[in-house]
Amino acid sequence: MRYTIYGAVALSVVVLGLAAAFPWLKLPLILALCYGLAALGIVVLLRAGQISFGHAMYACIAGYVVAYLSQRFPHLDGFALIGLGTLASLVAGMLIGAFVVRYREIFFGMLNLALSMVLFTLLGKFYAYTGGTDGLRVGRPTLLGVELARNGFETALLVLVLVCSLLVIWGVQRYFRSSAGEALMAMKSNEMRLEYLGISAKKLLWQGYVLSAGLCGLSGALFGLSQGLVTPEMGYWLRSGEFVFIAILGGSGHAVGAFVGALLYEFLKMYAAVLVSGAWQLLLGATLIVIIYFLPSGLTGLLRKRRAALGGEQ
Amino acid sequence: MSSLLQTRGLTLAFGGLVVANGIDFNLEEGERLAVIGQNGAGKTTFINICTGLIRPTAGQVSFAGTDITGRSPRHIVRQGMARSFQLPQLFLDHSVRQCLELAGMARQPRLPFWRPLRRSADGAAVDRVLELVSLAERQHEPVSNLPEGQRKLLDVAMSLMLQPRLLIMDEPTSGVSSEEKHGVMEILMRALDEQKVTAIFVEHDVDIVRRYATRVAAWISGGIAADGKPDAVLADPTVQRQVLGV
Amino acid sequence: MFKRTAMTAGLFAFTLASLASGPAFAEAKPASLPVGITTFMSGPASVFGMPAKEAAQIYLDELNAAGGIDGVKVDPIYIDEGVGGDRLLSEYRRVVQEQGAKVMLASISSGNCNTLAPVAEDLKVVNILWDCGTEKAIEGHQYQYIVRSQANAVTEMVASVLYLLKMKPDFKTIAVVNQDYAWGRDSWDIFQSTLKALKPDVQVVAELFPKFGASDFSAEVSRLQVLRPDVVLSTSWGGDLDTFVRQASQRGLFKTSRFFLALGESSLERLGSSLPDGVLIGARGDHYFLEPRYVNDPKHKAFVEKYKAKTGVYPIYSVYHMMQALDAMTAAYKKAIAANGGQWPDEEQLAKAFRGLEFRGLTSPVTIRPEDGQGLEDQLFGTTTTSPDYKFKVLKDIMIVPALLVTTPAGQATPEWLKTLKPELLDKVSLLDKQQ
Amino acid sequence: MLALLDGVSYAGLLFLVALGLTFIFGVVRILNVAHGSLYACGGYAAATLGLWMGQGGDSLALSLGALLGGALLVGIVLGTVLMLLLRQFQDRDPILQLLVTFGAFMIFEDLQRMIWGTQPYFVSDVVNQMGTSELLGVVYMNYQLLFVPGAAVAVYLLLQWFLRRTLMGRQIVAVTHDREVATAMGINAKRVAYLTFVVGAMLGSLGGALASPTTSLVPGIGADMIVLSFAVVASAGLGQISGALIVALMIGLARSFCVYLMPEMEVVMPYVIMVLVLLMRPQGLFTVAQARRI
Repeated sequence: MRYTIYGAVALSVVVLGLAAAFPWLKLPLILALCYGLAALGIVVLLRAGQISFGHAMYACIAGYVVAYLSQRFPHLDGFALIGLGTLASLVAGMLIGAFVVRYREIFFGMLNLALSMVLFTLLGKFYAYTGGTDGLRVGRPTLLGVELARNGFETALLVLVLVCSLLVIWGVQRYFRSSAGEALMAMKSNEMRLEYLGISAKKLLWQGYVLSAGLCGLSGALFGLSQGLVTPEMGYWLRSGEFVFIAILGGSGHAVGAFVGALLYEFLKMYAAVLVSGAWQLLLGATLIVIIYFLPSGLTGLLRKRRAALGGEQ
Repeated sequence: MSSLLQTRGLTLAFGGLVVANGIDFNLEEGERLAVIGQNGAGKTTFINICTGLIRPTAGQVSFAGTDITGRSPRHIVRQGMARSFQLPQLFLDHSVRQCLELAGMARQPRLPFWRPLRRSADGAAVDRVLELVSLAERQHEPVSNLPEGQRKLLDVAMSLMLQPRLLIMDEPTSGVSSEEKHGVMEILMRALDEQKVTAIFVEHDVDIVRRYATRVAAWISGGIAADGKPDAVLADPTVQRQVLGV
Repeated sequence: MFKRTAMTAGLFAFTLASLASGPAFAEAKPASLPVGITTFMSGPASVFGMPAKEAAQIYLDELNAAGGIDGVKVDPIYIDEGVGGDRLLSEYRRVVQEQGAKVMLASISSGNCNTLAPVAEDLKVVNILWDCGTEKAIEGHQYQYIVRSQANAVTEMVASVLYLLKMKPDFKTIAVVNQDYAWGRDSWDIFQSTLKALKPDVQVVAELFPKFGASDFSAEVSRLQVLRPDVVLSTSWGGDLDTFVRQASQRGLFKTSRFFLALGESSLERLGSSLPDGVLIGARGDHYFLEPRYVNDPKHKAFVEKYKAKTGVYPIYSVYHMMQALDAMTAAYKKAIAANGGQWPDEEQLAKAFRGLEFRGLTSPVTIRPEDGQGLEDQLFGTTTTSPDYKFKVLKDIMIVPALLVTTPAGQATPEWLKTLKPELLDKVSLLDKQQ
Repeated sequence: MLALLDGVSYAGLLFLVALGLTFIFGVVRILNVAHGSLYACGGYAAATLGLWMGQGGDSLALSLGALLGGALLVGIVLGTVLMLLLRQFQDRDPILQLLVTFGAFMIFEDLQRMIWGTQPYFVSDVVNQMGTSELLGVVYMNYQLLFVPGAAVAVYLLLQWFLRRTLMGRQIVAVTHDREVATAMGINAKRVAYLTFVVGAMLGSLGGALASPTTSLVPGIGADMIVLSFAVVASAGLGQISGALIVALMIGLARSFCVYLMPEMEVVMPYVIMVLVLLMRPQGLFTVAQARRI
């Protein structure tokens, strides 16, 4: 709990401080937090020892739902859009989850990958409905009935995303500590034992999967609004890879990790783009390898080690 | 009144190899059955079939009067038949206490995903079991810190948290140094008596069998060669020759 | 925890240090003029992006050597479009808001143009659409700060149809093989509806949209060999076009059908001898290093030589588009300064100066329409033929289509306008050597 | 009917790449994302070598030499590099190992662009030298019609022979089945792993090399190929060599049929196949389902 509060405070101070000092940073910050939300979804699965290379799919679904609705009903409020977008991903997560929880490790990852690629290609193909590879524009909606110019809108969005993130951190961390959450983590270390306690690993994983789908969905909806555009790229497997990257960077020790990871990642990438434009992938790849080598359990791994040293109690 | 655990013509064969050979077997409430036999005699296979890990090729298993043949371990456990493993099956990422708390929560119809585990678990029960297996002072350490002996105890303790009617223990004292063995068995038996749990345990050590079993079954090549009072079975020549190898 | 905050904070400090290094905002004549240029430095489209970047460097070096614009040196900030829409948007805004770029050149990808145009308008920074094709970026919007220094897809496609009908008036069937993305689809829509208006009896026998970056077209080629259409149209470019052309020519498809490659000019040199004679080629403008009217024009000639010397290859259309955009910028500043009584203009005055601006890049002059800022750029077409002087095909039967004839008039909607086209349009154009 | 013929060449390439992937997985238990880069680099290397060994020259042998040479070179060099890298991560969580290869993939993507630039690359002498042949009024390149599928089948048979008949091959098989036992039997698992990795890498880059004469090498071709070969490997069942052959064929044919019947579905096909297969056979088509675990 203590960590959650520290983390939340630090996060909001950093984000708001930066946004205040450098207005143009607003957008990158929004993006970073969106990535954080999605990465947290991956973290949930990581705790169960599973990895998905297709979760960008859920961000994509939410994004397209938002875009479609905002074109169809231009008067729909931003909050409604976000809510509906996330809901769509949740539902998709429930259905797809029902299938994929039967699989483990590589197969789990591959199946998600395949499904996301199907979505990706379909979005690119059915030009008439999805706008093809150019995607769909998302008009700037009202927030709680208030019309906003780009600048005000972005500020509002940033605050909104930040609040979402904080709530999510608190909620997810609480889930991690709950019976179901701990059992999910137990699934990683010993699935057979779970079964021999009379607990269904599939059901646990399904819960986790739906949660992660929802998180990616929320991220996708916010992402779409902040960009004013959704494209199939949102669902490409490399994007899913980025989510995993961030999740590993942050580590699965604590919900806040994903967001710290996301901030690091976003700025890393921004640098790479500014300093060595052309070689940003190289830089990221190298970082990823180094991180895995030195911090296999991510930034929050440091935290964990210390807690272990303090003797188990959390 | 039917017996607690009952198997009829239980058979399992991989290709030519027969590992369970039409086993008929009864276990009554309150017994302490020691299962002895050479490695590969089919002891563990028998347990795996009873607890639903392996589906038998033929025959049936019934527990407390209901047929459980081919049901999943999850289902069988919920009926009240728990087991511990030869190699302790624990949650290495959790602390000792958390393992027991999780085991305790397992009896709930569904796991709450909002209330913290610590608060929703029945702390008193956990404390009691911790006392029984005397792990109280290490309860907050990560499981990975425990030595083999205590891992075995924790493994059993987790099953005890389920408050089973029958507990099947696969070599509870293997991997435990011979001086610890009796200590471990003492603790286990105390716990079992406390909770009035019927028990089956696979064991190689003859004095332990003599000391703690009320009944002994000797396994030879996938079947029960001798079954009865410890002294009788241990004195049986076939058993002497083929199982104890004296 | 604090460890983490410290790390993050440290990183940010680093960020700010490096990012805050843009010049200060100056209302008076600035020390230098930061100009943002988005181009593909990674990804397949860098086929166009990198040459354009080279061109920009050549141009700006010369400009600055000559004292820049009214004594103000231009310093370019290149942005990679290859990083993807979302990051491009952040980068774009960083360059405008942090590094204080006064003019932006964006972009190659039509998708990016659609995303960036409204942003630029909100940021009140002049944005020159320098290479993207889609007419939707401007049509139907009321932009003040968005201008285009070149033609759009409508101009290009309608002109293409005209050339096709000139060179092969009597064809009955046509098949299309385009990349499966916005450009491929949109260009075909325009081409098709133009064709319907000018030659209604043509039958479309196949519409194939292999995925962007496809590596194997054998199935498509086989299908075309079975159908044997009179004409095969493709508006593909880059690796896709090269692959398709080679697989098709290796399998003799060029013998059975007449090919029309609307962006062929950009692949001529790469394809070398794998491209047969008699293929109809478009150039997205009158961009061709042997453009008959300008082949000996000093400015054009000098540049081609300089470019060839620097890069080892001949310039392609994206190079010409870049030069045009930069020339437009320079011209606009000169015009604005004059209008402003010698004073350095502010953003609004600059934006005004672009309207109705007439300027010349390397080839024929371009006019930017006062009403909507759309550029009017003539279109060049030709047919491939072997030449002793070059290791690759060159163009003969060249036709130049004046932009005015084939561009949607300002304020009209393209789909409706296309329906109004009449076959007589064909008589208004003729091959270069048949003129005068 | 004709669709069949178009499918096989594509299937051949796909098979080679997937084969390398599945082969490596079988022994080292790592799903190598960087395999896509191997494919790309193999192609580039072959093309470069081809240009260097006399572009336009009409010696078929020379051109083929260039192809194979490029493939082998890349396979050995990059294979070794990757192996050394992954050794640093032995017995880490497989997920982490997977991510390491992902990192490597990103690095290679850029290196490749730095080395070969962004302009499309190709050398098509081989194809021209091999000429064409006409079937039912449709002209095919002998290269695509005969050579590529031939090469694929040859490699397949060669590999089978190698695994069954040679000592090294048998050792590899042993390790695939049970690393511990194999090591206990005194097989040098490290050496086996290394060899496998190099062979697998070669197969990947060979796929690229064989693709290079008919396709254009542009940045990013690796990314698509890797996902496709994942689809093949997963549908076939990890480590299933013959399975990979069949699935690759299935996908190749499905693709070209789509171009005829429903072009819109072409790109989606491989993934649809994969999803369906996995839903029916969780372990993949050709894996023998194990006894029920829990």
